[in-house]
Amino acid sequence: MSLAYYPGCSLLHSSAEFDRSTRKVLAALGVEYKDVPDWTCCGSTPAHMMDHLLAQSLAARNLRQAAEVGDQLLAPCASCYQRQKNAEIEIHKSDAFRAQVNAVLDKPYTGHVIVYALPEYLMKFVGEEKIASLVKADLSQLKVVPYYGCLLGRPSELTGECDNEQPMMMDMLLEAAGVDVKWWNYKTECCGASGGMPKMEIQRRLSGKVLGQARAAGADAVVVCCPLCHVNLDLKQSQINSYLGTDYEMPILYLPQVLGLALGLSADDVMLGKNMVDPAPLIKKAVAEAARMKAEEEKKAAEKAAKAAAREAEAADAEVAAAAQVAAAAQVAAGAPEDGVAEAKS
Amino acid sequence: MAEETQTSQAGAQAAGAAPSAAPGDSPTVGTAASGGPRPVKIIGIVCNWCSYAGADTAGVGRFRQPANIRLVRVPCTGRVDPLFALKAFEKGADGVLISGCHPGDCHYSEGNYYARRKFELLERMIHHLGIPKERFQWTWVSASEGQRWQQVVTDFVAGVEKLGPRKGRAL
Amino acid sequence: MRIGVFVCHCGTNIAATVDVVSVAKRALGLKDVVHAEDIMYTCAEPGQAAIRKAIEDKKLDRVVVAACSPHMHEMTFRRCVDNGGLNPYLFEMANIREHCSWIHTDIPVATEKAWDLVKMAVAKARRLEPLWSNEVEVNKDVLVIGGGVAGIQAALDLADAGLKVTIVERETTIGGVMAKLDKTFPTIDCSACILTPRMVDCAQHENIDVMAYCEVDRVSGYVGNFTVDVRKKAAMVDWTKCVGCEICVQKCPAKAPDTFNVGLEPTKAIYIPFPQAVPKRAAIQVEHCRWFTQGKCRVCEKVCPADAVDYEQKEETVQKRFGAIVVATGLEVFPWEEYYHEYGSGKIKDVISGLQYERMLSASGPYGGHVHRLSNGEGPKTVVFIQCVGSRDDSVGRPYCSSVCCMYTAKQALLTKDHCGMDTEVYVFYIDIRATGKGYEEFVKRVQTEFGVKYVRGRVSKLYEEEGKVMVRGFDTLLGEQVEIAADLVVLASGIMAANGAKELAQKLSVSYDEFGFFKEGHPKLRPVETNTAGVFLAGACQAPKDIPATVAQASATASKVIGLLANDKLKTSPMIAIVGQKDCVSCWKCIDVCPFGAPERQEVRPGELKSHVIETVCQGCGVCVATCPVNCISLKGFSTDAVLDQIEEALLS
Amino acid sequence: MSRQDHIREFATAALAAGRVDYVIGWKYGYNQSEVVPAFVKDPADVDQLVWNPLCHHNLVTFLKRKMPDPLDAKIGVCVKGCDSRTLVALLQEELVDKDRIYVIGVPCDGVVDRRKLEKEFADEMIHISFSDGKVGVTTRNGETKEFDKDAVLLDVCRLCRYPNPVYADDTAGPPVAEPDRKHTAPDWTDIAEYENLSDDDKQALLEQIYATCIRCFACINVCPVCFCWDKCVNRSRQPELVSQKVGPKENLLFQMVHMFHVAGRCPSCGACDRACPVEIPLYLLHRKMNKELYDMFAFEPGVKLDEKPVLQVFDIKDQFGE
Repeated sequence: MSLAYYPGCSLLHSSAEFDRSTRKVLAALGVEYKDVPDWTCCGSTPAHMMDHLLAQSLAARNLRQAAEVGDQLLAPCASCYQRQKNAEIEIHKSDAFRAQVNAVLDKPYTGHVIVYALPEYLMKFVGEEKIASLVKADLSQLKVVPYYGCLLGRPSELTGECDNEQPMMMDMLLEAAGVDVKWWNYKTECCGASGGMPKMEIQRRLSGKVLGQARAAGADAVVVCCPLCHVNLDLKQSQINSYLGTDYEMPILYLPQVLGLALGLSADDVMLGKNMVDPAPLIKKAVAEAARMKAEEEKKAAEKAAKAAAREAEAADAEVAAAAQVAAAAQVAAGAPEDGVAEAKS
Repeated sequence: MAEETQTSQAGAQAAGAAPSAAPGDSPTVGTAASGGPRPVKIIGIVCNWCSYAGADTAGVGRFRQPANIRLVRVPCTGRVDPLFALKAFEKGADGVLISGCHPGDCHYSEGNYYARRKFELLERMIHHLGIPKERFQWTWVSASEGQRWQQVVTDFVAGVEKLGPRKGRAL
Repeated sequence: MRIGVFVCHCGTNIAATVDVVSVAKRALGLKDVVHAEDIMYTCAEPGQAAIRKAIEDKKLDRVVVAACSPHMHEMTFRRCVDNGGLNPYLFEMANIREHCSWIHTDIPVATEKAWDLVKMAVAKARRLEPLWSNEVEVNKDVLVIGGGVAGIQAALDLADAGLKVTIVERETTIGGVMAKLDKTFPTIDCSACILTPRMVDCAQHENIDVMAYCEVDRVSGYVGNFTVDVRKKAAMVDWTKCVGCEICVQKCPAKAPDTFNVGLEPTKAIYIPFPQAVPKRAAIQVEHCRWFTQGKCRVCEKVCPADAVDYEQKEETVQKRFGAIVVATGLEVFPWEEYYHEYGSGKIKDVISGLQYERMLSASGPYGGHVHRLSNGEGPKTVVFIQCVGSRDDSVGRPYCSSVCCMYTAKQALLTKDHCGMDTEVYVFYIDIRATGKGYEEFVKRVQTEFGVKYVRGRVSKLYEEEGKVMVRGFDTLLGEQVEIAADLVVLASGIMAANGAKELAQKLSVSYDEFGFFKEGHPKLRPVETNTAGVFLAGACQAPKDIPATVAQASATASKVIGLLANDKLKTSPMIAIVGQKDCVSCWKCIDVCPFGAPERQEVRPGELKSHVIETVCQGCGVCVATCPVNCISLKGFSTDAVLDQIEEALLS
Repeated sequence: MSRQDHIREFATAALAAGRVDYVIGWKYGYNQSEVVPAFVKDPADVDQLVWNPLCHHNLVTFLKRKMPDPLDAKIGVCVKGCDSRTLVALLQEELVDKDRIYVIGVPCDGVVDRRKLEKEFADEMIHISFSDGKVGVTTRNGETKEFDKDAVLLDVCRLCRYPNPVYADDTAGPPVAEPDRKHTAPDWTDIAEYENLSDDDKQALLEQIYATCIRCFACINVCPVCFCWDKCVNRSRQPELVSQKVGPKENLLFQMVHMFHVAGRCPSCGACDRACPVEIPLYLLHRKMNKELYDMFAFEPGVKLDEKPVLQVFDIKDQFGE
């Protein structure tokens, strides 16, 4: 089975860094994939609000295209993922519905393509062990909170997450990559989503809360897996600040960007330059800090070793001394009877 | 006459009957009155403390079920002689369902532990005699599992109906 | 043979879906049936009279009643037949209600099935034989499992009636959950003040033996003659010497989790749960004791004035005999941390459970009744209560109502105002208010009006910390809008579960339990304190969530049932047991191998010739031996092989 | 010294020493083409006892029932590997008094299927001889033929896992080579063909087979582990498990009663198959039963003295059903 890759509109432009870093990470992890040939819009938010059948058909067309590559479809964008997953489930459940959809499509979809989000795919087919084993850069001093937003975690029966309220896949992946993941209870709250255009103030408030919670949780950066979350938290951070009078300067990183860095990819590989709030300084700081601490530990270890060695040396000397005494004592003991004999003679 | 041909007939009949009444009753709608192949007859052997009471619970909860099962009450599945099931088939039962307390819950503490060994062997031997799997089942249903009882009965009857009435040649 | 068949309408319960009249008519055509009639309510006096009359007029020697489940009325009709002058075991029931009319809708179909069931019952009736029950001596001692308020109440009632009672409690003190409560609703009287005197009564009552820190290991035997293995856990303290002076507790250097205070503050490795404990004896939590974990310390041993500490102590098992058993194992509080991640999975300091709040409120609690925020010790200005946490929530597998949370939340809301001042903002998020007890509704009203507690109808979707507050985001279904409250303290009305190990105990006692581990009563309405296992009774929350008044009432009810049972010096045993036809016995002893009760024995019928023989008083009538006997020479009275086979055959004839 | 000599030696000794009242072994019938059970009381008759691949009778059959009268009779008995397992099955349940039997174990490398030979000749066989792997047969009209012994073995012997007695007081000669039981599972190929039939074909075949049963009870009377004798439920009218009507269904039920009563105790010695006058392939049932028991419990009947038949015990950890 081979993997079909569905970039979707966002990853082509506004969130190119998401696209690039994902591809690089897949490569680094040795995951082979091909792009879905001649893919179309996933339907995004509007389609399924207008017409269910047409929306599902639109997604189904992509499934059909993906089927030409293989029976797994990876859609990094949370929204693309939701739409296509949604169609996949309904179509695979009911042949009747598949027939309806196929009536709409130019060519019928007969395959059985399973749609995966990035975290889900990595957890299922790469695994924490493998990622951990490939980690090159020490990000133990990078404090982050994973932010799932609305689409990635729920409903759990769709996303395969264990719990709507506490999705864990990003947490686990980041921990596997050696990142310092902070616990918070705001993973799945709303960022304002597309409200950011018509009702700015709502989005500002909601996204602002997310940033506030992240800071309160002791994080220096937020890790996301959804272009829209990224737009709201990153692109609009300055507007949030001006609207709420806050001073957030919280880098918003895509999951594959962090994983990529951990796997030893360069800042350019994961296009850190494209993030609005520049993450580069933070990353540098974290890496440096980690290095420093490592050095310290090694120093400590060395000292310990030295001390231990010294102690052993002493012990050795002591032994020698002891041995000498024993020998002496032996001589004395050996001497004694002789004297005795002497006396006897006399 | 071969199971297959029965299947097709019964299948057709069941399909025809299905929509007409409450799901529970579909099989037995064409009783002797309205001709058609006879509804399947199934013997259920249940222990007094768990499964019989479980069936009561289902009744109290008005959980609709197919009407093809006739229950025989015994104190404990441990009292069930494998021969009961074979005898039922000999006498022309289309299916046999045995149910008792979940392991650990036996009112007599051990009866169902002995029983499940016998039933497992019985089940395998029954299939060996050319009686399809769908026609024999043993399971556990507790006194509080009214809904489970409904499920067990509904599924089992559905399975037997797929095959339709049985023309046993040897047993 | 002269069989009479009585088909019950049960009002419309049966008659609505089964043509009972035709069934009765057809029954007349059956072999041996000399009388058949349909009766409106067979179990009612007129119905029973009709049966007795028919027995007399038609000289019936078998009676078949087609009505409800035998679990419902078999006994009723046995008595009726008996009064009619017929052996009560010459009676058979066809269940055409629970197993027929209630689960089918199509009248012809249901009627046909009912007819089959009647035929089967008649077929079985033909095989019935008169049976006479046996009498066994009754042991008059009672075992009460669990020393909570239910166990205490039951024990005291029984002891006052002159019965010897043993309370087995797995904690080191009796008192149970009620001992942890601060006040009780709706009267706001001190829980300890009303409970502890009764605990003392138990300790001092000449008829009561309190076995604390013990567990029931094995139960064998039957009503009137149970044999129970009780395991005394090792307290590492000789309780015959310990005087409960608590010096060891003060001096012990090792901290240990305090289950009594629901983990609010740690206790010591050697501990006494609370000052009024009964018995007031110290015990060591070995997994936290320095001596047992690190091999040094032994401070408690040094300071103990009674030199009661004994690190070598081993647990021992004692065997006791009882005539009846009362199960009062009580409840466990729902572990919300594992299920409610939206409420912070227990990681938010100022979010606590209702029981923890009780300990916080309690004057004898770890904070001397000082209500404060665990995060910073300040007194809360805004307190939010969330109801139905672990109740009425399918998403956490707890569909049932815990029945006490509405009331204890109201109580705690009131006490909050009382402790922290009337200016404290108190909110309660609820789904419905269930205040059905005496004076309950009035109490809730007072809390809302006099004390100004704000009730918000709706569920809370998220708790998160912000600027040192716990943000409570919920939905007010009455206003139809989202509400967000910045709270200092959030109290979750966590629901009630069956006690840990309830299921295992149920299996030892061979009583049935539901999917949540609550013990199943004999009949939800008619036998609420009995179980289906004769001699085993229920009291309190082990049967279903209950508040204190209901628990105490049920405990006394149970006591009266036990007293009634043990008022007999001898008990009639069920005659439906196995009997060996020794003529055919081939002495293979398989019956002895398989019997769970050791009922069959080798009996020398002739010099050198051994045959199997079933001891009547030991046999419980399960019939395992019957199914095992290769020659079928063991017969189970009332469930003979012929009876079973005839029923099968009858069902298949058509 | 041949195994036959061993047997005679042990028998003589046991009789002379009064250790037994009589020895059950094998001897020639009215000609040398068949072997019948022998009950030797007098040391002088010991020379009747023979051992050769015709000795198919499972002599344990004569021990079942609470020992024949007089109650204190001491009995010597010769057992092959398969026979010894049936004996162990009886001992497991104390159906035979261990102290009152003296067991001569005879390692066995297979018994010939006389029926296979009969089918080769129009005329009746009067003499069968054995020499290194060959079986020589002479008929009344002087016709002689030689066969490879392996070709005419009983099918059960082909699949035998216990050629050496698992229980014996004395053993006649060195053991024969055994299959590696630890690392090889039993071979059930003999019933594979039947198992692969469709449900309908099975029913059809069984109907045809069991139509011929005449309920002579030979299978049951010869069965060494089936000990109810005249109390057998198959004869009983109350309870009437099996109706007295003789038809395929009743006959199969009759056989199933037998099967379930010997379940866990029958090691498939095949005595019933050989006894059946209408040659009903009973192994289809008892071999299947043992296959399933092995699959369920890795259990082989009649191997360990301290074991109980699987259906008379249970293990809480059994994993069947849900």
